[in-house]
Amino acid sequence: MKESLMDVLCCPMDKSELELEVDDRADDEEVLAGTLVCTECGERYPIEDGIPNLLPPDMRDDVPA
Amino acid sequence: MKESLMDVLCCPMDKSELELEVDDRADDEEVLAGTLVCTECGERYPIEDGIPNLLPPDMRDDVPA
Amino acid sequence: MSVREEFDAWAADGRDKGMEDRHWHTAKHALARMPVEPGDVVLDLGCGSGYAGRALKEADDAGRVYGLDGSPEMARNAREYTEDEDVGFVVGDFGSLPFATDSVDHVWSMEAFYYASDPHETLREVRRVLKPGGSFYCAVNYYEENVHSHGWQDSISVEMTRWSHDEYREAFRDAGLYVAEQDSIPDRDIEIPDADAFPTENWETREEMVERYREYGTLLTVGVAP
Amino acid sequence: MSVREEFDAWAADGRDKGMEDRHWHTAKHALARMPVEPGDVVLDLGCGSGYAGRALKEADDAGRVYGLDGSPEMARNAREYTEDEDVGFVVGDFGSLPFATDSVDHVWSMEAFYYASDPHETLREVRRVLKPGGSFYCAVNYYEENVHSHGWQDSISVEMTRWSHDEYREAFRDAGLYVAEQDSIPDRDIEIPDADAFPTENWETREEMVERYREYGTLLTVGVAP
Ligand SMILES: Nc1ncnc2c1ncn2[C@@H]1O[C@H](CSCC[C@H](N)C(=O)O)[C@@H](O)[C@H]1O
Ligand SMILES: Nc1ncnc2c1ncn2[C@@H]1O[C@H](CSCC[C@H](N)C(=O)O)[C@@H](O)[C@H]1O
Repeated sequence: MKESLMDVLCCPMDKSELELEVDDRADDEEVLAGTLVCTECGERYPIEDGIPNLLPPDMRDDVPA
Repeated sequence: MKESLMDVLCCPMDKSELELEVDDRADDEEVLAGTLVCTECGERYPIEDGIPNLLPPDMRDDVPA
Repeated sequence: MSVREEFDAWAADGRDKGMEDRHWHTAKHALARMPVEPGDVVLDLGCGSGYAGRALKEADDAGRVYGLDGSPEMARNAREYTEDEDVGFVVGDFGSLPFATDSVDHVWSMEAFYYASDPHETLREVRRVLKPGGSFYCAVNYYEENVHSHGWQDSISVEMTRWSHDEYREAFRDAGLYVAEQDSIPDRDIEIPDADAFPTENWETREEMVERYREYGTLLTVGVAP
Repeated sequence: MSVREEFDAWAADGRDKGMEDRHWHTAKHALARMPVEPGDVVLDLGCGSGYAGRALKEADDAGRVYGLDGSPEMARNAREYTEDEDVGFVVGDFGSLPFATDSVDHVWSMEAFYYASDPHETLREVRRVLKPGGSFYCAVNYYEENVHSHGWQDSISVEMTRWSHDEYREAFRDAGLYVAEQDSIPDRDIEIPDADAFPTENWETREEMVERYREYGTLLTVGVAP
């Protein structure tokens, strides 16, 4: 994901802002791995292979990865 | 024109309500001849052959009938 | 010449019916898209023969349809073509609509809008008369990208406005309308002769005629009142 | 089975590409109508292979297009089909969109909306994320009047909502969206064999196949956020 996506994303649960923690980048702009953390409820959403997974937590975990 | 048209018509100039003066009717509903009078500016708009002429006065009179 | 003189002459010539036949090819597709509900009040700007109102009344149970035209002869003809008492006609001008603010559910206009002496003023008037959420379906064959229409002004005394797709969208927004859709609707119904019939009276080549009708067709812009 | 299990399997099978090919026949016409301006942010709900976003980006200079899908495998494939960094993908659910209020200019969805576990909730979410004047283009082949689609639920584990034209309009309005347009877009591209080829594997008669594609095609409902 490109960092500019942060402008429009929010926590799917309480619609609050998210904070980006980067683990791996492809270049200046593109985030490949990391975590999005809700600034309100603290829920953590993983970014894998450049794609943030913002399913509600109960749906995210319904199938073993 | 059917009288229910009065619900939506207004004076083209000042958008005020119009009052209907009937000279001739086809039946209970249909007005064939008469005048629409602006309740605000007093301008008179003719109804002929069932069709009200609500052109602004200067355009209505630009060609001899 | 005034709108009244020009189009009274057309009506007397029977050109109202000729336009109805030709315009129906694309107008029917645009009309079919209008989200008209039973009981809705629809206004047809520059109604000509009044076919659009008749069609909406039959297809969608529109409650009442009013055709407005600047030509008394057009309105008179249109009134004769229908028996339906909930289809009415009014003589009026695009520049100062005789309809109350927030009184109309949808406005339709085919091949007429660009005759407005000030099209921006007309858009503001349309917005004024529409109820919140009401739509304006504005269909034109005369527009900038349709190069085959550029010569039309030469044979009409009333001044015509030739906007592009972009200019239509921008003008709608300037008047406070949301733009919900813009589309070119091809005319698939008009008969196009085989190549060896060209040049015809109106067309140098078959390609030009195909482009005019099958590709450019009618430009539809749909605005929604906030 | 969950959306994720069902559609991860489809993505692994290559069905994302198969749908892209078939859905393009009608989707391209609906996409062409969207009044997207340069710089606009567009959201594609249930993006599958992501073709709609790619097309909008190329045709209209949309600024950024985001595809949301509940299937991580769909999103992964879609990301591989484009190099454009302004086309992004997000895994998420129709029931709780991870997009900020008033953040998106237009929302697109093709053959996906009816999988929402609560479609009314999804419409409210769409309305929430749209900026005022933004539009929701909702295209479906599975709907009440299309009788040929009624059997589809039997082969899909995820529960599907089958609304009629009227129900779509009503639900849009209930969610606070204005309805600007509703249309059936025919599929003129699919090849229909000669009569003597019938019955085929999927169709008893040629008439049925013609009705399904050329007549019913895709139901498009366009909503506009106030
Ligand atoms: N300024 C104006 N005010 C009101 N009507 C106008 C107008 N300028 C042109 N018109 C009307 O617009 C019509 C254009 S011809 C199109 C007629 C019809 N909509 C059709 O599709 O066939 C004519 O009937 C003309 O009288
Ligand atoms: N509740 C839900 N939330 C998010 N995505 C969903 C969903 N239900 C279904 N989907 C997604 O919607 C898509 C439907 S298939 C259609 C894909 C694409 N729009 C096309 O036209 O080809 C699948 O990719 C599926 O994973």
